[in-house]
Amino acid sequence: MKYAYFPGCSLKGTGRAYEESLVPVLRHLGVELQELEDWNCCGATAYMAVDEGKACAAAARNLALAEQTGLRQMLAPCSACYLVLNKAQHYLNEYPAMRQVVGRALQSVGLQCNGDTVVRHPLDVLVNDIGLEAIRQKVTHPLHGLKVAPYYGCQIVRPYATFDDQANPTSMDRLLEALGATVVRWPLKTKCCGGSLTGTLPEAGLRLSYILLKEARKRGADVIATVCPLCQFNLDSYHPQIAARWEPVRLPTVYFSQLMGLAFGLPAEQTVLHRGMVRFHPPPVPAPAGAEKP
Amino acid sequence: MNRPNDIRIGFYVCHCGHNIAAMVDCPAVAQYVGTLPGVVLSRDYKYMCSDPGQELIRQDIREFGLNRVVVASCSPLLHEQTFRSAVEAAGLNPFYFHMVNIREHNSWVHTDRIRATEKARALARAAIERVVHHKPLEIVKVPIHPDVLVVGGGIAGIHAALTLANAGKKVYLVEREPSIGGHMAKFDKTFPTLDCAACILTPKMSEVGSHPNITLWSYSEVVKVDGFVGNYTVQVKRKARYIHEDLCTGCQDCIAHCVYKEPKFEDLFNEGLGKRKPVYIPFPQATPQVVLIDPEVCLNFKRNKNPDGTPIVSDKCKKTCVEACGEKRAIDFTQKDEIREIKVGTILVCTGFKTFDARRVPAYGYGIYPNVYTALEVERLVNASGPTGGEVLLREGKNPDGTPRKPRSIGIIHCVGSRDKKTNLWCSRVCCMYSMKLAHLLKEHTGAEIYNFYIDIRTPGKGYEEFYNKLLEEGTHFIRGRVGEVTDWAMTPEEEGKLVIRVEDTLAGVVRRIPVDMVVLATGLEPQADAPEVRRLFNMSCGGDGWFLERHPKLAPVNTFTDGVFLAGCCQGPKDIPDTVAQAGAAAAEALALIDRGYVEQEPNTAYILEQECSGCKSCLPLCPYTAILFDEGRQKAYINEALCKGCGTCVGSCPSGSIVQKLFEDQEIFSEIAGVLAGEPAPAEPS
Amino acid sequence: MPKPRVAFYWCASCGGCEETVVDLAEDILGVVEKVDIALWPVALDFKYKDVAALPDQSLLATLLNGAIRTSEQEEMAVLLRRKSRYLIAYGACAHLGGIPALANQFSREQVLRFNYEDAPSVVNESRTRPQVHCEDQGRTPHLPEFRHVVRALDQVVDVDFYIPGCPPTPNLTRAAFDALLSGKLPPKGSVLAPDIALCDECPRKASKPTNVAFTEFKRPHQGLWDAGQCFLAQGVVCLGPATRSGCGAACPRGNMPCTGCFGPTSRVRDQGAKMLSSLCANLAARDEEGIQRALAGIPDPVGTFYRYGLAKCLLRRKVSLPTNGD
Amino acid sequence: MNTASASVPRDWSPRIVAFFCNWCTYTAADLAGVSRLKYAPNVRIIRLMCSGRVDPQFVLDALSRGADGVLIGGCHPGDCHYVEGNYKMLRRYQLLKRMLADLGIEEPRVRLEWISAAEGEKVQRVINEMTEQIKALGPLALPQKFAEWDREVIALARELRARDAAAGPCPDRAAPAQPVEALHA
Repeated sequence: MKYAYFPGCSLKGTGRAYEESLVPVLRHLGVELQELEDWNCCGATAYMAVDEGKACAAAARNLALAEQTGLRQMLAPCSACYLVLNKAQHYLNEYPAMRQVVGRALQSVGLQCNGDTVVRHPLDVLVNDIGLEAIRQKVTHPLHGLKVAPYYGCQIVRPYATFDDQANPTSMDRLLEALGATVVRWPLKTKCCGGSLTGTLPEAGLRLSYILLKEARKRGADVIATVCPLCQFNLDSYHPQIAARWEPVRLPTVYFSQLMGLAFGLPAEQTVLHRGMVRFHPPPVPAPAGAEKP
Repeated sequence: MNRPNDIRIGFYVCHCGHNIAAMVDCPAVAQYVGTLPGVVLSRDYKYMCSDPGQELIRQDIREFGLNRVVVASCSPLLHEQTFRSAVEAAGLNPFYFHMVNIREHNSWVHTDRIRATEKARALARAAIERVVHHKPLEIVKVPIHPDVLVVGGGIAGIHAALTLANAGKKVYLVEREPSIGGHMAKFDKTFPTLDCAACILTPKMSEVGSHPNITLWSYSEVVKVDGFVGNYTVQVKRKARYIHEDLCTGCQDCIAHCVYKEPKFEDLFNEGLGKRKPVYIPFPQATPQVVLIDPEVCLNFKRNKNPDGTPIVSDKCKKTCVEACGEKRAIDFTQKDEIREIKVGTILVCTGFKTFDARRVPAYGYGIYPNVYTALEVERLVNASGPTGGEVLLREGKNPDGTPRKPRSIGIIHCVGSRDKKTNLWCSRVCCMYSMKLAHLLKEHTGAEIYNFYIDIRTPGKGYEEFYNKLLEEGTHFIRGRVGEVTDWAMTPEEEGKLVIRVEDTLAGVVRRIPVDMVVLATGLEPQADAPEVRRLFNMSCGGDGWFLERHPKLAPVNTFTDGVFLAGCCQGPKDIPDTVAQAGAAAAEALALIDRGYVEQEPNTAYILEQECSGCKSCLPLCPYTAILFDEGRQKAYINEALCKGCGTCVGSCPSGSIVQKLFEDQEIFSEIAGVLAGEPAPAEPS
Repeated sequence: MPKPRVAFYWCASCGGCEETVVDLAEDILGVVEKVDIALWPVALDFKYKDVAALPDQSLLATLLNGAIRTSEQEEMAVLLRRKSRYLIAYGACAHLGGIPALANQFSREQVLRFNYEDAPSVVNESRTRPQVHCEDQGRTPHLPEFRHVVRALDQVVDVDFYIPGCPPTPNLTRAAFDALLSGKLPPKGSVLAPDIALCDECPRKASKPTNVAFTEFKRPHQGLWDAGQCFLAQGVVCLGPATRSGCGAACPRGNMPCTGCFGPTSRVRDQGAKMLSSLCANLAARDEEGIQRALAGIPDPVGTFYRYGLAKCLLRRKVSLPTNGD
Repeated sequence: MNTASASVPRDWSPRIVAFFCNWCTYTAADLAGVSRLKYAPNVRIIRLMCSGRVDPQFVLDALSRGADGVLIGGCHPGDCHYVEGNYKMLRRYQLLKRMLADLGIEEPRVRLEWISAAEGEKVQRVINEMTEQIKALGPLALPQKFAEWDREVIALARELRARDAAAGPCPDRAAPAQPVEALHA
């Protein structure tokens, strides 16, 4: 299995723990990723609101590069990238006017976009292409006893619910169960993390982060698992501010891929748990069944 | 082209008030047609279908010696018969008439008067060309078998069967489930009168069970339908219930003595809220009062099956049920599914609906939160013969003493799966009323605070609005707004341990969070899952929404496009019990009208083979689905049994030497029609 | 009383029809006894001017074979029409366009280019094409023009009767002469052959089952065929059901399927369309893919269904071809 | 070059002949009317009992008489009022389509559609779509084409008539045979 790979800016910056953990996990599962050469900004959600045409053109350039790889499927782990690339694809296919604008822009740099690359989310690939059974077989250090609150955020299910339910997504739940973890049922799976409001309107944004952390802790979660760099950042980085305003809620938030790495028994430099501001200390994992005897 | 001499055509173009005249220049069409060869008279008239309109035709035939008549008006499916009768009344063979559709196919669908008029001219010209070749034909009368098949034993089927049986007709009532009664048998009370559903339904069910004119086949399905109006041959599969219906007395000793001491298996009649044994009777008033054995769970069957899906008897069980049955010997583990063939003249399809699967709206938490219920579950909960004996007890949560908890606040969410682009667009028509009925019953049973969340309250029925008013007076809360979600996320201590309904109250203009103990989802009505197969079985049509299609939404609401097949109840669309019963009566009356006339007139559009000209190539023989085409080995020629021919014309279109003729649709007639629509100037362009 | 005079003429034809007249064998003597032959270019040396000099309608009949492709053929057709009381289209080409009418799938330019340049057997370095006029030693001979469209005789002049077949059988020819001489003629426009399809006289007819459902089609060269069994029952396209009888089922008797040279019955306007309709309706497949798979056995529907009748197909010709210039 | 399409008359608009089965498509067209759906006035509907009655001759005849397109409407597969007349039409259509392509008729001009009695909206959509497609293709105009093809014959026939007239009346000449133009009328 081979996919084109669009990391986006977050995975090279604040969300590097995502890339550092996801790539080894996928490699471990036999998935090869080919990073686009000379990729650019995905078009970004905020830019989309300012100038749809230009944002689409930026996204389409990446799609055009993906088409050149001939792989037809592209992985976009960051929720924002995933949404924007899908949205651009959708616009290009549905709106001839947009196709024209973008086509001209791409033509000026000698590119063209046919709109036939499928933009995939890692969860989708893991659950539907690789399959839970294959994942289960790779688990050497099951996460027994670990209570995880799966947190999907908004962008991978809204507005396009391509591979999971809009109101009650379950793909990460099933994945975590396959790793041996106990999934905490909670109704805030897709509620807002505060988004960029944590930066622009902290009293509103932080409150939303606080609600998530508090509810997860209340339901006994040891850790929140997320799929989105912004969510991870919001839930992980503002603990002092949240403690100052409301109460301290020390609950770590990690990427699902980091938990997969743990369950697969990958080395610490591939689970990169040290990157968390609220450090997640996994409970001591019992050694694999076969390894118990000296 | 050979053109018979002495053709005298009368042409009439109808204004249909403004319906046609507003978009088609009728006088211009009449004037134009008047110039065509063979036309001796051409008129336009306000309402051709009116008595004076018909009289005009009759007079003209007599006065001008017309021998062909063409009327350009509405669809022939509507008024062809009217005009044929008028023509016949004047002594002309009715098949010297031809009709042109310039309303449904023209004035109602076009917006450019010039082009619509041109089209009307072309269509009229085609009819003029065609009618020249018409021949006098005889209508064939086919006798109608007086027996009736009613499919589905809900309230619609029950009412229709009784109406027919009381009129002296022999009725086969076929029901898929082990008992008749349908959804109504599951209801506690009925709106708006609040009379007990069982009290009004049970007598009708027993009447069906004992009526000498009704053959009741429950646990049976129609598998094949052949034939046509008046003469249907139907195959019914009688599923093995492992009980001889004629020997079982309904004593239920077998149930009491089953090796399973306690009921253990999901009781579907109670929506899974109760349990039953492998040998069971669906509910106390079941009709027929006959038990059945579920081979999926009965110990006497191995769990594995024969390749054809039939269960394998292992004889591993002690068979205490057989002992209990004793001399009656009603239990028979060797029973097999059985196909029975019956002949009927008319068929009533009353196959009902299914309720919307609330899991399809995950935001409302059905299947996630135990205390979210569907309305049908609540019907069983409040029912005295239901799984809790009529006590409303929550699935989750106990009192301090360990007994199940009663809800103290209940939210009823309307329009679940209805009026929603994501699920079904239609209004299910009964949910507002049954929600209010349940609100009343729940309040009565629990004294809880009841909140209704609605988009609109729809109460268009006798006594319905009054019922709504009564509910308002009872203090039930009504909050106008589509519920966003049901969640167990508590934001405040009061919300702890409750289900929170988040809704935009569109009257107050605020988003509200209402914590409740119990949520009831007013699930909508949907076509049965196998409606597409059933539709095919009976050669009916479905609308885009999946409900069976009536022949005309207003004027033929219980007819289908297949003669002799009628519809009643929710299989045609959501409706309440009064409407269902009314429709069932109407369907029964339509069937009776056919039966008592005794015959159907068949359109004389059958095909015949030109005996001299047939080369005996046998190409047509495999084409006929009714095996109406036969081969005369002696003369080495094919011939058509016109009694079996249904007049599709497929053999005619396929005869390689042109030696089959379809009456009313002869090659020459159709070629003339083609020539007619294309003669004259090409259509004018649209104004640009 | 002088003997009635008849003419035989050929246009775009292979000469087979002329052979048929000879095939009358000794019966030809009976014919010659009763009529004088006024024109028969293939056998006797008459000139155009001889015919032109005849009074109009002075010939009892002309049997004209061959399709009409050149201006010369048109001119002869017009001339013979005028000189004859009965003009008879003789043979499939005059009747329906025949094999030459298959050229109606191609433009004049395509035909000329292939025949004078592209055909593998042609050596024509200067790419010479036939000309209508050319200067030659001070003279300007006029040659017939090659038309864009191949026509049946009745698409050029009014025709009284048709004798079908490729070629017509001696029996039909003899019967036609008998009718002409006795004056017992059917209505104008009749085809002088039975108005019933070929199966009627096919010796294999009884072998056809009543439930044929085609799953594939084979062409005659793709198998060895049971000489006793209906070709259609063996999956071979046989146009017998859509073709007039009168030949005595000569081809099926020779273990070849009927290819339709006698044309349709009087009740059919388009022989090919009708045969297509019948064959397809009797396919077994119900899904598009299965249908297409079965129909792959008919790679050239035009050539199959209009082998002799493209000129008389309701569309007459490949409609997208040019007719002006080339 | 194809002159008929090279010079599209300014006031040209397609003429489409439709063969609709009585039970599904004709009824759907009635439904479109009852629902007051608006669609292009280019289609002339001829009612047959079943799409199985549609003889390919009808299609060719319509085209040869000046139709720019032919639309055949029947019940959906499995829904035929006569069990499977529609399958018979589907089979014919598959080969007819191929043959028409060989004869130079563009594919969109002859179309088979399954339209159930409930699909008034589909009648509207299909007719509008087909009208647009044929507008884009231009006129088929076979009668005009036939006339154009026959110009070469008619010109010669006229010339011959003129020559005969110049030669003076022939005493034996009976009434002139049917003029060649009449053959092509």
